Amino acid sequence: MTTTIDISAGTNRVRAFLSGGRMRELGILLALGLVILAATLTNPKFLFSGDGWRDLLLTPAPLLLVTIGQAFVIITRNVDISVGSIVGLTAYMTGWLFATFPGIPIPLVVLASVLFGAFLGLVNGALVAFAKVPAMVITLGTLYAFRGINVLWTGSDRINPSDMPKPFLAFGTAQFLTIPVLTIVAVAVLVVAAWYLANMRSGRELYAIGSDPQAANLYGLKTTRRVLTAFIVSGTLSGLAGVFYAARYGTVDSQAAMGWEFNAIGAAVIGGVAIVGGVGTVWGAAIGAFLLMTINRALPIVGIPDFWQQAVVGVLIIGAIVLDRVLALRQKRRLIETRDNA
Amino acid sequence: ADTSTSGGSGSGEAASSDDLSITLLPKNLGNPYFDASEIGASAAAEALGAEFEQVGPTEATPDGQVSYINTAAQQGRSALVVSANDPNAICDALNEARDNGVTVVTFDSDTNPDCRDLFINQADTAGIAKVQGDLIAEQIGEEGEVAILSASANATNQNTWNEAFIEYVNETYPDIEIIDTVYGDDEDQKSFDQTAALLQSNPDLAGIVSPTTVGIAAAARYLSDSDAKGEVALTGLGTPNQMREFIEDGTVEAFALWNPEDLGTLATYAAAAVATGEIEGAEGDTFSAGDLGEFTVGADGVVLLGDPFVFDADNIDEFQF
Amino acid sequence: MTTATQTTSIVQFDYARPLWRRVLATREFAIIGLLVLVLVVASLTVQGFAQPLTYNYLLLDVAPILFIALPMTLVMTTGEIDLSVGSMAGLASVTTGVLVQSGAPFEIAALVALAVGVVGGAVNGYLVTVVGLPSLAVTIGTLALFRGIAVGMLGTTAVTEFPEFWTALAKAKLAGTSIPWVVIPFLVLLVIFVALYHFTPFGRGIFAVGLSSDAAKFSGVNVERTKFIVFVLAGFVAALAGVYYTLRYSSARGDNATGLELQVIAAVVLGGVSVFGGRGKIHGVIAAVLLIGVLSSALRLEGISSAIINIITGGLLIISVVGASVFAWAKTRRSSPTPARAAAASSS
Amino acid sequence: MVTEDPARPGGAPALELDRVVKSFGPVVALRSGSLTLHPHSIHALIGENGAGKSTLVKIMAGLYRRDAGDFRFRGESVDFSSTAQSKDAGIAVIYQEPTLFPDLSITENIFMGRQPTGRFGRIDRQAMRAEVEQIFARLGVRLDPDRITEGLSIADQQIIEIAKAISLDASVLIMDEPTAALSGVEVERLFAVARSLRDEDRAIMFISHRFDEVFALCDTVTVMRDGAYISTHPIEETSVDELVRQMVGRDVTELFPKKETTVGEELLAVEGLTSPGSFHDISFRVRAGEIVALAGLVGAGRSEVVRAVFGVDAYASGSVTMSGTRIPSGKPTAAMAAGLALVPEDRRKQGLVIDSTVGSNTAMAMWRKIAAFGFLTTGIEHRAARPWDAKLEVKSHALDTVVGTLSGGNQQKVVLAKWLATNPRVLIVDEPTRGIDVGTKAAVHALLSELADQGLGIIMISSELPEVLGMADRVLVMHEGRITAELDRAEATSENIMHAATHATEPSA
Ligand SMILES: Nc1ncnc2c1ncn2[C@@H]1O[C@H](COP(=O)(O)OP(=O)(O)OP(=O)(O)O)[C@@H](O)[C@H]1O
Ligand SMILES: Nc1ncnc2c1ncn2[C@@H]1O[C@H](COP(=O)(O)OP(=O)(O)OP(=O)(O)O)[C@@H](O)[C@H]1O
Ligand SMILES: [Mg+2]
Ligand SMILES: [Mg+2]
Repeated sequence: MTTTIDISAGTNRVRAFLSGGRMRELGILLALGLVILAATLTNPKFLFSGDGWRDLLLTPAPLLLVTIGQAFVIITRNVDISVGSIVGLTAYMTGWLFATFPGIPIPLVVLASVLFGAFLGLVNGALVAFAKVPAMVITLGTLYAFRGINVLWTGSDRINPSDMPKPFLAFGTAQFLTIPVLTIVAVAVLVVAAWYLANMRSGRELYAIGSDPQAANLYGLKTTRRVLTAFIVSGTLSGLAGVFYAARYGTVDSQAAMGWEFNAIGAAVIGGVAIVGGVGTVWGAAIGAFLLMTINRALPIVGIPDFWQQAVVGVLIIGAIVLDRVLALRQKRRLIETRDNA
Repeated sequence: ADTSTSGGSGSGEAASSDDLSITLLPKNLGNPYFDASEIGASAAAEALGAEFEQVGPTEATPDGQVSYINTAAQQGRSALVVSANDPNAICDALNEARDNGVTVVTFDSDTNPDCRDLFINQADTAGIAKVQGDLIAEQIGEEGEVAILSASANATNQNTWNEAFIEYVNETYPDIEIIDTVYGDDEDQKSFDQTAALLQSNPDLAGIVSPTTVGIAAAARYLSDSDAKGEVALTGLGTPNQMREFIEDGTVEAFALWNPEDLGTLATYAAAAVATGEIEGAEGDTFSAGDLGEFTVGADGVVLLGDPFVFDADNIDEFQF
Repeated sequence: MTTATQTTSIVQFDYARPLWRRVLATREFAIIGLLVLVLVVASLTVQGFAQPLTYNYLLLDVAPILFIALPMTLVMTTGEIDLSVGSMAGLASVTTGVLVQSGAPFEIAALVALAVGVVGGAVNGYLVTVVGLPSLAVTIGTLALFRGIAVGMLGTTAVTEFPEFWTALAKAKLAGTSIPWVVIPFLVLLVIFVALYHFTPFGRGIFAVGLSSDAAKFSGVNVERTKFIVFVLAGFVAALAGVYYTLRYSSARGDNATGLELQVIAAVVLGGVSVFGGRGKIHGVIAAVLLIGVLSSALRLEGISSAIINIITGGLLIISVVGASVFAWAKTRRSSPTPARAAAASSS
Repeated sequence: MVTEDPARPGGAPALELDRVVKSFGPVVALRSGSLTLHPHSIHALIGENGAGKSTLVKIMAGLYRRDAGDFRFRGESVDFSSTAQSKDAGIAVIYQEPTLFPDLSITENIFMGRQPTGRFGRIDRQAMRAEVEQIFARLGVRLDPDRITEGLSIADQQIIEIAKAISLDASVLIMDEPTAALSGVEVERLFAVARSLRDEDRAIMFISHRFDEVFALCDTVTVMRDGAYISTHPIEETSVDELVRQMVGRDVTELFPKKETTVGEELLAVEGLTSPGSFHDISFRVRAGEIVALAGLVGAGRSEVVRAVFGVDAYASGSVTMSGTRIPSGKPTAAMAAGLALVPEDRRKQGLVIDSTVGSNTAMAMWRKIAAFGFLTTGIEHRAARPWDAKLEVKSHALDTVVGTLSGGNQQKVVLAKWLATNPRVLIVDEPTRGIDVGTKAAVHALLSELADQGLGIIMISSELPEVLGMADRVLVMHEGRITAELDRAEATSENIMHAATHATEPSA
């Protein structure tokens, strides 16, 4: 008795996975596979060389973190356009701490920068959640303000690799079983975030709030607190991405991570997170981030001339969302057909 | 002295040296190369007793610069020392400023000759092409594939240098092949990623030449912990402070640069000389640039700083900029 | 005049509030007031501000933003957004440049650039309305695409040779004033957009679509066509701004007008257009563009770094929405107890 | 905790409201609302549109905070500041307008915010699903619990709201017009559940504008008027006439004032309309002066048919013809130009731009017509809107009042005003009197009848059988997307309508 129920529930879940929600993630994953395949066929070094393998996994790591945070925020029907500025500010903070307090323990710096990111997220979240005003306006405001503070603070200074301790920079490229440590950290964050969103009450409430904020209010959900949390998650992960940035690139000036907001939002949307909230997974968003960064790296390899690369990125972004839409429509048609035949 | 109420003083009207006000407008703020220039420029201004200010956009775009040129005109500054993000785009604004009595001196990156009074050239194109060509040829044994990692696609000086470099190498070192030019836009991250892409798409690459301080530093940083370290040579134009670490760990053997501090100093003295009416800016005029000595204005209003200087492990510790 | 009981009677008044309160107690008016205040303070305290040259430079600087803010207001009122306008301006600039370089007369080149703008706007509109994609995502894509084509077409070069007549015209002043000539085409566009947006059935449709596209559809508003048209308008005006940009700087480059989209959106939002759609006033938007322009100009004259200008722009944006929200909250706190107390007193 | 004798009906009250006041800015929604609910009793609350019933409900739910007055729950004074608090205290509420999360599954909707959890706070999906299946079985619902709620009909949404409230297992259940969107079968099931809950000693409150339901279900009834308490009666000691008098303040003479009209020329012809997945081979005609009712169970596809006829949805095959001219598929403007008007079923989402003003909404469908030389101002809109809002007695402070702040019934009047203002030749009304009080309902019926008399063709979708029987000249019955019967006024009885609505008949009929 129990076994039969289990089996049917299992097959149901597999079918739901294949036909419904997960289709989007699969499509994007497939696209990612194709890009890697095309690049590797053109130049085997893309995958089969120490640097190639490492860079393939390592390059997307910071954006991966930012995109996960962005997905949290978008799921609640908000948006955080200030993430690029937060990454820039925390990356500078990381370098500044090392440069100003020589010998400062690395974990302390990481913690401080991540907390600083969380604080910036808190500023966004508090303004959005308590004043009940559109996140787009607030975070556009903080995009300018945080970057301005960054430029003021940095002036024409910059952090050079020599300002930071060797072990910290080594951490930027360190590998464990050939897998970059930064990537391992980012994927660990991803797994925790995905589990939380799927299985915790407060995670599901993020979806509910994004699906219909008024209904969430009627249900008595703690909307303010949840939205605040989403922004803090976004800020925290952007802060961690700032640390990654400093470790990976070694040089930080006042323009670091400029424009990342569009990459993060774009990646989340490509990955199937609905911009109107309530729909999508961090898995999809993460694959979207991976795809975006890998496309960027693969284009020169497959021989697209430098100047045309951005245009190709644009075409691919649009292609991805159009494909997703076409798949969704086909899905819907199939549902209608089955209903008719029933 | 009140220089700001009226911008209407006719061009060519001389300012006496005690109400001299000079604005330095680099390509963008937060660029270590221009920070060094600023040190030289402000020191020169102090020596001249001139009021000095550095302004600039955060991103290296011509439209960003135009606003600051306009502002200088409104304020009625005596002189504007500018490194152009585009030879033409800021021309009209500069001429308008000149009509309002502002002396315009370009340095590092020139505009069309008819929209500035003088251009302070850090090194002539042939000199830069030669020093880079010789350095890379020596490091890779005069044969192999070489790629260029440049700044933005529109940077005047970069493009001229690159053309001259390619020409020089093709003539002098027939076994060296320049296979590609990529652009890092003088952004760390972009230059870094472009280096990675260069290495991957060109498995036989022997060397990279980066005629920009941001580019060479980013490339060095990528090379220093990649498999290509020691395999692929890197040279170009860089600042000692940024490159010190990579010279020490052997990623880079030698690179070149003039002293950007001196460049700023010279540009400021030149601007003051024109603004005070000491010289007209015509070919053959001479003026003094403090400790740097006497300089003569060449054809087209160009003043040449000198030959580029090569930094390597033996001498790098003597320089701090 | 109004008592608590008339909720039970049939519609009595056209307006719940008197005219002066509907006009003055608005967010748009607050922005206009702030603009006047900043102008006065800057004229009195900032050296070099109170001169004709300032207004000339100011208007020349904000012109592209002023232009694009008009259709952006319409796009955002339908509840959509267009992030590709900066790239479209760049693409139009490059198109003009490439054609002029290859020997075409400037007039033809500019017309082709405007046509490119219409086509680009139509691409956005098509993807949003027919394919049914979210505009934020679509225009992040076309932001990259249009910019990419622009950069791809011109590569390392910049086209700088344009007919003297046109480049001079872009900066020419109206006879006897310091007002640049470019305000004339702007005023023409302004009149057209104000009429279209505030005083036509099409404009009402824009608002209705933004507030509830379902209800608009059930009332016979062609939601798809409305959105499509506003995207085309945005593409067209962005291209126009791009051509102007080319002339103003006598330079067609791949990176022209980079980042313009955020400046435009910041101004539009500061001017009181709701990012959720359905709300907006053009006079508020114009005042907001000018406010940011005047502030930047005055602060630059004072030698204050652009970082501070960014911080102030950001702060203004935040205060404008948070302030309105706090104000509304305080108002309900203030007004609510009074009738309630009165009613409570009468019933007990 | 006050414990009382649970078995005694009319014992210690479960919940008491005493002279509660609530106002929104200048609008006083509740002047003096009083109500007492007892365990083991079903209590009706009735009143005209805008009487303040829903406001009272929202105060009990903790959604609004009262300005003055007493609120006692189980004898203790309470002051809920969020719906979570009232839920925890044991009050379950079904709101007048269904509020679901469209992107989440039915199961998640029912349990949102209080999902059963296992280790590490992990949500126990199995437990959730099992409970939903149990409740659905009890309500006789055949919805897939894993389906997302997007695209469900109002009726299905309402059923989910009911399931949600029942699953709370609360001691007080408050239902604000739960039956407005339901048809007979579902209503009967709901009543059965409500009675069994009452027998479990819970206090139940029921709001409805349908007197037959009030008398069939409830034990006591409270009447409200103009935001104030009027009276409370045991149900057996009162009558419809008395209640109506107290509600409206006067007598309502006739609820179905159907005039006999002469049927004129054919206006609308629908031929073989098909949209896969929704409806198949729909053909019917409407003539001038005729009221054609579309009857059927909830979900039979009636709304989808009229949406396709009006052009809001495109259809796959078939044709719609108005007086000989073919109307293209998917073009509401063409339908409007040909003289069609549709009052949709969901007034808040489809009928009105809810954040816009009364005046603008009323004028909306005639914007192009009233524009002067292509220009339109608020003044022109108000001039065009005013007579129609007055004719339909829309109760609103001013024409620039936001329509979303009106009571449900008044909102419905604005939608009717908007479409009548277009002077249509064929008027389609989808559930025109849902959520409308008796007074207005009679007025709407009179209006429809008068319009038919003036030569309009009317298609009326209604889930209320008395309304169908009272108003229609002809009844079309739908079942699962097909027309299963066409009955004349003479042959239409509740029995044969219900039979056709529940059984697929041979295509011959
Ligand atoms: N949020 C609000 N803002 C302003 N006025 C409101 C608000 N909610 C309700 N009202 C007003 O309060 C009054 C009572 O409304 P309520 O919804 O309680 O009526 P109701 O008895 O439920 O009517 P119906 O039977 O039509 O649902 C109405 O005049 C309505 O316009
Ligand atoms: N078998 C089905 N499975 C899932 N959804 C269905 C099914 N049949 C109908 N629906 C949906 O339920 C709704 C029922 O259609 P529709 O609203 O036209 O019915 P109706 O007869 O007008 O009922 P109502 O009284 O609710 O208006 C539609 O939105 C349709 O998408
Ligand atoms: Mg109600
Ligand atoms: Mg229906």
